[in-house]
Amino acid sequence: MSAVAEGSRRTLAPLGRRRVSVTRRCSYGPYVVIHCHDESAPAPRPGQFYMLASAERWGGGEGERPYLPRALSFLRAPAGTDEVHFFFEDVGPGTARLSELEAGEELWLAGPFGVGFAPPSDGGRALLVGGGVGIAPLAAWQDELGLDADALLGFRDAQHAEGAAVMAAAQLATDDGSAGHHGLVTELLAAELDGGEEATVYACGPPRMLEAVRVMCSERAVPAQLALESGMACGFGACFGCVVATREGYKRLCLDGPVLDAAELLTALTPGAGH
Amino acid sequence: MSAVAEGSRRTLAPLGRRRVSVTRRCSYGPYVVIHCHDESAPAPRPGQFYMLASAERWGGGEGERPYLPRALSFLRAPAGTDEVHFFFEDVGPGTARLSELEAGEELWLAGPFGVGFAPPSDGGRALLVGGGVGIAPLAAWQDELGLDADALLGFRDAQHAEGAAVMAAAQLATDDGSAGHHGLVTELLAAELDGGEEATVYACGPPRMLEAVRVMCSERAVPAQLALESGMACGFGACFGCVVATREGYKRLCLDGPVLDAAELLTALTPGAGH
Amino acid sequence: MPALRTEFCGLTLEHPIVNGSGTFDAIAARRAFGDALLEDFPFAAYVSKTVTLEPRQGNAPPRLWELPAGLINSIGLPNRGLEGYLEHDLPRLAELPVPLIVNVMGFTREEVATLVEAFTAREEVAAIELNVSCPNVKTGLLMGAEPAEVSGLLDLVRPLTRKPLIVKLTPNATNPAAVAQAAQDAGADAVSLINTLRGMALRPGSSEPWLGGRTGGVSGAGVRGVALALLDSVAQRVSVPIIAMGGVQSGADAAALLGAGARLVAVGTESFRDPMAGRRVAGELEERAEKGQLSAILTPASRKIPA
Amino acid sequence: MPALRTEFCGLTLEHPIVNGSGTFDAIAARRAFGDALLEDFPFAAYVSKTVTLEPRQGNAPPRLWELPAGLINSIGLPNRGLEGYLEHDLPRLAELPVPLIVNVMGFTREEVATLVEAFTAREEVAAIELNVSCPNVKTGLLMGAEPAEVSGLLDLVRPLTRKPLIVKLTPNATNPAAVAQAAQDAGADAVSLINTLRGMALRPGSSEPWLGGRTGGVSGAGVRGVALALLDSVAQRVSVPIIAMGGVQSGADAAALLGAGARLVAVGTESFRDPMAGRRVAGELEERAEKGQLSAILTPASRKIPA
Ligand SMILES: Cc1cc2nc3c(=O)[nH]c(=O)nc-3n(C[C@H](O)[C@H](O)[C@H](O)COP(=O)(O)OP(=O)(O)OC[C@H]3O[C@@H](n4cnc5c(N)ncnc54)[C@H](O)[C@@H]3O)c2cc1C
Ligand SMILES: Cc1cc2nc3c(=O)[nH]c(=O)nc-3n(C[C@H](O)[C@H](O)[C@H](O)COP(=O)(O)OP(=O)(O)OC[C@H]3O[C@@H](n4cnc5c(N)ncnc54)[C@H](O)[C@@H]3O)c2cc1C
Ligand SMILES: Cc1cc2nc3c(=O)[nH]c(=O)nc-3n(C[C@H](O)[C@H](O)[C@H](O)COP(=O)(O)O)c2cc1C
Ligand SMILES: Cc1cc2nc3c(=O)[nH]c(=O)nc-3n(C[C@H](O)[C@H](O)[C@H](O)COP(=O)(O)O)c2cc1C
Ligand code: FES
Ligand code: FES
Repeated sequence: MSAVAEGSRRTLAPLGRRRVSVTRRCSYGPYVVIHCHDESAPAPRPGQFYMLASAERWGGGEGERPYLPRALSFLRAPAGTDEVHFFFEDVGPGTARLSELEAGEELWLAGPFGVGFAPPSDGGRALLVGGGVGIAPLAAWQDELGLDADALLGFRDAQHAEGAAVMAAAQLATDDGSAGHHGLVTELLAAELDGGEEATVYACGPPRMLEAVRVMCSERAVPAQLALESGMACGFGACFGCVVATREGYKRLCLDGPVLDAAELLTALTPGAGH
Repeated sequence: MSAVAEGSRRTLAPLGRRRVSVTRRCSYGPYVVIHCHDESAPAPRPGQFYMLASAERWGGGEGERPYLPRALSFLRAPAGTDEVHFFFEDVGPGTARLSELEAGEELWLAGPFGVGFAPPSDGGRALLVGGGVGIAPLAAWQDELGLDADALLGFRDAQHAEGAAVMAAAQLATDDGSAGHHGLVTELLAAELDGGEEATVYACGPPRMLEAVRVMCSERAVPAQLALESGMACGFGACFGCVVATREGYKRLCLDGPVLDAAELLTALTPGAGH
Repeated sequence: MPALRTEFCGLTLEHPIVNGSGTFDAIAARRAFGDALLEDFPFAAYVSKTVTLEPRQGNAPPRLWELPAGLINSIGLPNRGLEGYLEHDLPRLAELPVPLIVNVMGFTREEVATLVEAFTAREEVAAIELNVSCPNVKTGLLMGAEPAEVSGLLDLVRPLTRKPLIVKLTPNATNPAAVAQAAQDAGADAVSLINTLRGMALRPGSSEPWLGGRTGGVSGAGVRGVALALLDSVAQRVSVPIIAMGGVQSGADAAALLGAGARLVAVGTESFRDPMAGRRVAGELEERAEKGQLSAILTPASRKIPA
Repeated sequence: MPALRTEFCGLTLEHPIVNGSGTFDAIAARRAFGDALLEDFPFAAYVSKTVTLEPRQGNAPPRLWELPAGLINSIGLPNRGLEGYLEHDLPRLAELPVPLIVNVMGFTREEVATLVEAFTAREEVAAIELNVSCPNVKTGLLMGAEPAEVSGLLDLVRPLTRKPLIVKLTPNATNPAAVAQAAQDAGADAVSLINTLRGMALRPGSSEPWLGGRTGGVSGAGVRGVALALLDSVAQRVSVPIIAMGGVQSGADAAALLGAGARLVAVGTESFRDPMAGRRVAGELEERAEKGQLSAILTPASRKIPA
């Protein structure tokens, strides 16, 4: 099933959407993890994402939404299982509905979509930088790269930092100092980068964090791959709604991303990004 | 609380809608009964109705509906409790959503609205005729009139006839003969009416049944009160959407009905009625 | 709600939330809810349902069709006609604790003139809203879709009254902003928008129209985006105050319309779902004002109230 | 699906479901889904996204705003321009297993003429759809809102091609039926409707527009009632076949549009929610046909197919 195209960064999606069931739901602080049984599961590439909608009552929430499916990176799709896991926070009517789903309830799932991360080109060290729900795509990537892929994760506070439990190992930073380093995760990154070893940076998180990572890596000529967010209606290139500005013009993030080379971007502050 | 206006046929509704919880849900064949805890409960008059919507996820069902609240007669509002009961069948997205509600879940409730039944003017016999979910408003009326209010109830089949259990006592008819009289409830009515005793007929059910009752009573000069249905958006006279044609022109069923004197009508076949 | 007090055409309103014409019958609501309605009236001014010169029964039922997040109505303007309104409705509406805005429609300019004159003579009436979403039977043109139709109408009726005249714009037009401009130029004191969008539904499984009136008007949450676009285009063209409406369900929705240039916001279809929606929306606006979230968009100047 | 086979402007289509222009990028979908897409293509004909003479980047993001049961988009017609389309897109679209309809837009009549001539020369192209939802920069009028604009355009381009010409109507007009009539009179082979309704949204809590293009177009389930009303008015005026769209999500929705006079039905926004929505809607129609539920509305005559 897992036809791999565009190098090893894209697994093709089964045609259309499919109805899958939730097999497990658990939470880590304010974050929710759901496991879905996806029989037609092709093995997705870390960094790819899916479009999700509850099979029942997608709609009728706050402001009479959601209506369109929501984009979520997969957290893990453990080999040998038919499972795919997602990690998210309730930030609006779509994620609120998804976070209500219990084991046995069903979802519409389409994907995997987009292109995932590319391995460090020189075989060098990988530094994973995540902020908040942005740690989701890094988990599978860390699994694949192995534990010497160091992860630096930033959260608002200790409660949010409970989310770090989904990663195999990580250094933490919190805005309020209630867990790990008191300050920004990019401060941890600066320390690592200034440590000297060659590295490729993989980052996902809020726009301001990504922009700080971009600038920091650009100043130090460190290659960086950023998993960006933008509002998406379809996930498979149909609507042209998810574009971000790159040096080569607008690119559809669902098709040419969500992982983009930092060098392609003028800014990671994409207007209207998820949150 | 129970200010009674327009004779004894209307209890005024508390201003606005209120959020109430479901305390019990049970079913009788295809029919669902829910009990709601309605603290501000004024005692409604039999034949009055309420507007209901689930407090969460009213919407996102079949065809991206429901959106507007749904009109339901109350089945019973037992004295000395703060409870009001409803009896309905899943016939579309609104009733489907209502039928999902479990004890502990919440509803928006407005009402009681409209005018209910008037007692037999001559103190004579009351004959209650119900079809399908149309038996709902008759239960409270039978409770009030006492057991000598005979009820004749028609259903599609024995499975639907399980709904008759919500009434204190009744003669049954089913379309397929699987329970009670094999045939139409109006055949039972004809037999009763032709039995000779003076009676007032109270009927609620599908348009064709009501029309047969209307014609039958008109031919025999028997007074009849029909609880009609029509599509309603608001329930309190705001939208002018629920009109039925009467000899005096269109009347808003939510304001001047839902119980109308059969003599006022040219037909009980109201276009676009609930089902 | 002093933080929300708003001036509108010489009226000082407690807050900027009114009802959309034809979406709240205060007389009927009083029958359903009793006098509690008067003690806690949901709107800062009351706009009555369209009155025509002659009585109208309205359209044959069915009159309603539910849409995803919306409603199509083909009510057909049932009303007692001018005389019946003056005799039956006006005295009752005058008992409401808020100013009364009467909405009128005529099928010729002369009919509108008669209505405007009649209401000008009544002090219970604070302002007159002209519903121009109907064809002029003499020209065959939709009155509210053509700038020239609206100018012609106002040329006739403006001189007849010193009461504020509000022109209610239809969205079923190529250029509603040009119509608004024509209304302002011809002396309208305010404009309101949007009336309903033309819509239709079929009886399920058939090719027959569901609605007795064949087509009807779409309202409710689903039209919110359309209403905002029209408001934006009109607010860029006119300086008279605007009453905006279309799909308002919450304080957030009302704040958006105020932010886009409305002086008042009307709640329509949402009152069907929540009879006290007007009060709730005003309350949610007040909460926002208290949190300082409205300050950027709802300044004393924008409400024409000395701070 | 023999029961659904439909004739459209000389093309025989397997079923009456096509896509709305700009709502399904078959080239991108093939990148996401692979060649499985070609084996089970969801539409009976493929309508490509609007092509303009010059390449366009499209509007600045954000480009999307979710509505209750709908969507506002301000995509801004990004495309490679005529040359880029001919070189890059056309060969790939010619690989699709269904006829190709190219949708074009010009900012002057002459631009449209150039586009029509270029596609007339390409046999991969089965028909041309004219997107007239833009202002004519020479007259300043919205091309699709004025009958005279559409006549003028067709007078110029009709003689240039023998390929079927489809005029796509905008709902943002006072009288779309008159525009349809003008299109038919000036030689259009078909009309399609509806394009999106003008809509807008504000950045939450601000009075700034959310969309990079300030305003955008509303589509999705919420516009279904508006689409049906316009279809009804147009079907009463023209005899050319109509491609109807607007909020179609199911076979029931498609059946309603066919019942109201459409020859073909396009699925737009629903493809975003379900990439195979076109196939699903066609399947649901087929089920209806098998149950005899379509016979009243979908006769061989209405599909122009010998029974
Ligand atoms: C490729 C990709 C991968 C992602 N992976 C994850 C993940 O793994 N975990 C995770 O938690 N999140 C992830 N996201 C973000 C997630 O998709 C969004 O948080 C989600 O779509 C929010 O939907 P909502 O309905 O909950 O909130 P919304 O109400 O949609 O709010 C989210 C943001 O959208 C904007 N917004 C508000 N109202 C509207 C409206 N009406 N229309 C349009 N925009 C509006 C605002 O900027 C708001 O802050 C990912 C996004 C992308 C693009
Ligand atoms: C005063 C009154 C009292 C009532 N009491 C009861 C009661 O006690 N128990 C009970 O079960 N029912 C009762 N009803 C009927 C009940 O209100 C309806 O069955 C209910 O509203 C159906 O909603 P729905 O969404 O489930 O079905 P809908 O999909 O709304 O279908 C119901 C009917 O509405 C029509 N319809 C279909 N689609 C639409 C649409 N989009 N817009 C408008 N109409 C449409 C059709 O005729 C359809 O058969 C009562 C009705 C009234 C007026
Ligand atoms: C049932 C109904 C009846 C209406 N009647 C009138 C009317 O009589 N006169 C009028 O000017 N507008 C009428 N309207 C339009 C509303 O005043 C308002 O412009 C429109 O519904 C949009 O607002 P909303 O989306 O909040 O409902 C009516 C709307 C509805 C839904
Ligand atoms: C994101 C998006 C892009 C669109 N782009 C085009 C376009 O390029 N050309 C065009 O003629 N119509 C375009 N449309 C309009 C659709 O073809 C269709 O007319 C409209 O969306 C209504 O159908 P729907 O409700 O099924 O989406 C676009 C619609 C959407 C939602
Ligand atoms: S989300 Fe639709 S093109 Fe990317
Ligand atoms: S339901 Fe609105 S007036 Fe009766």
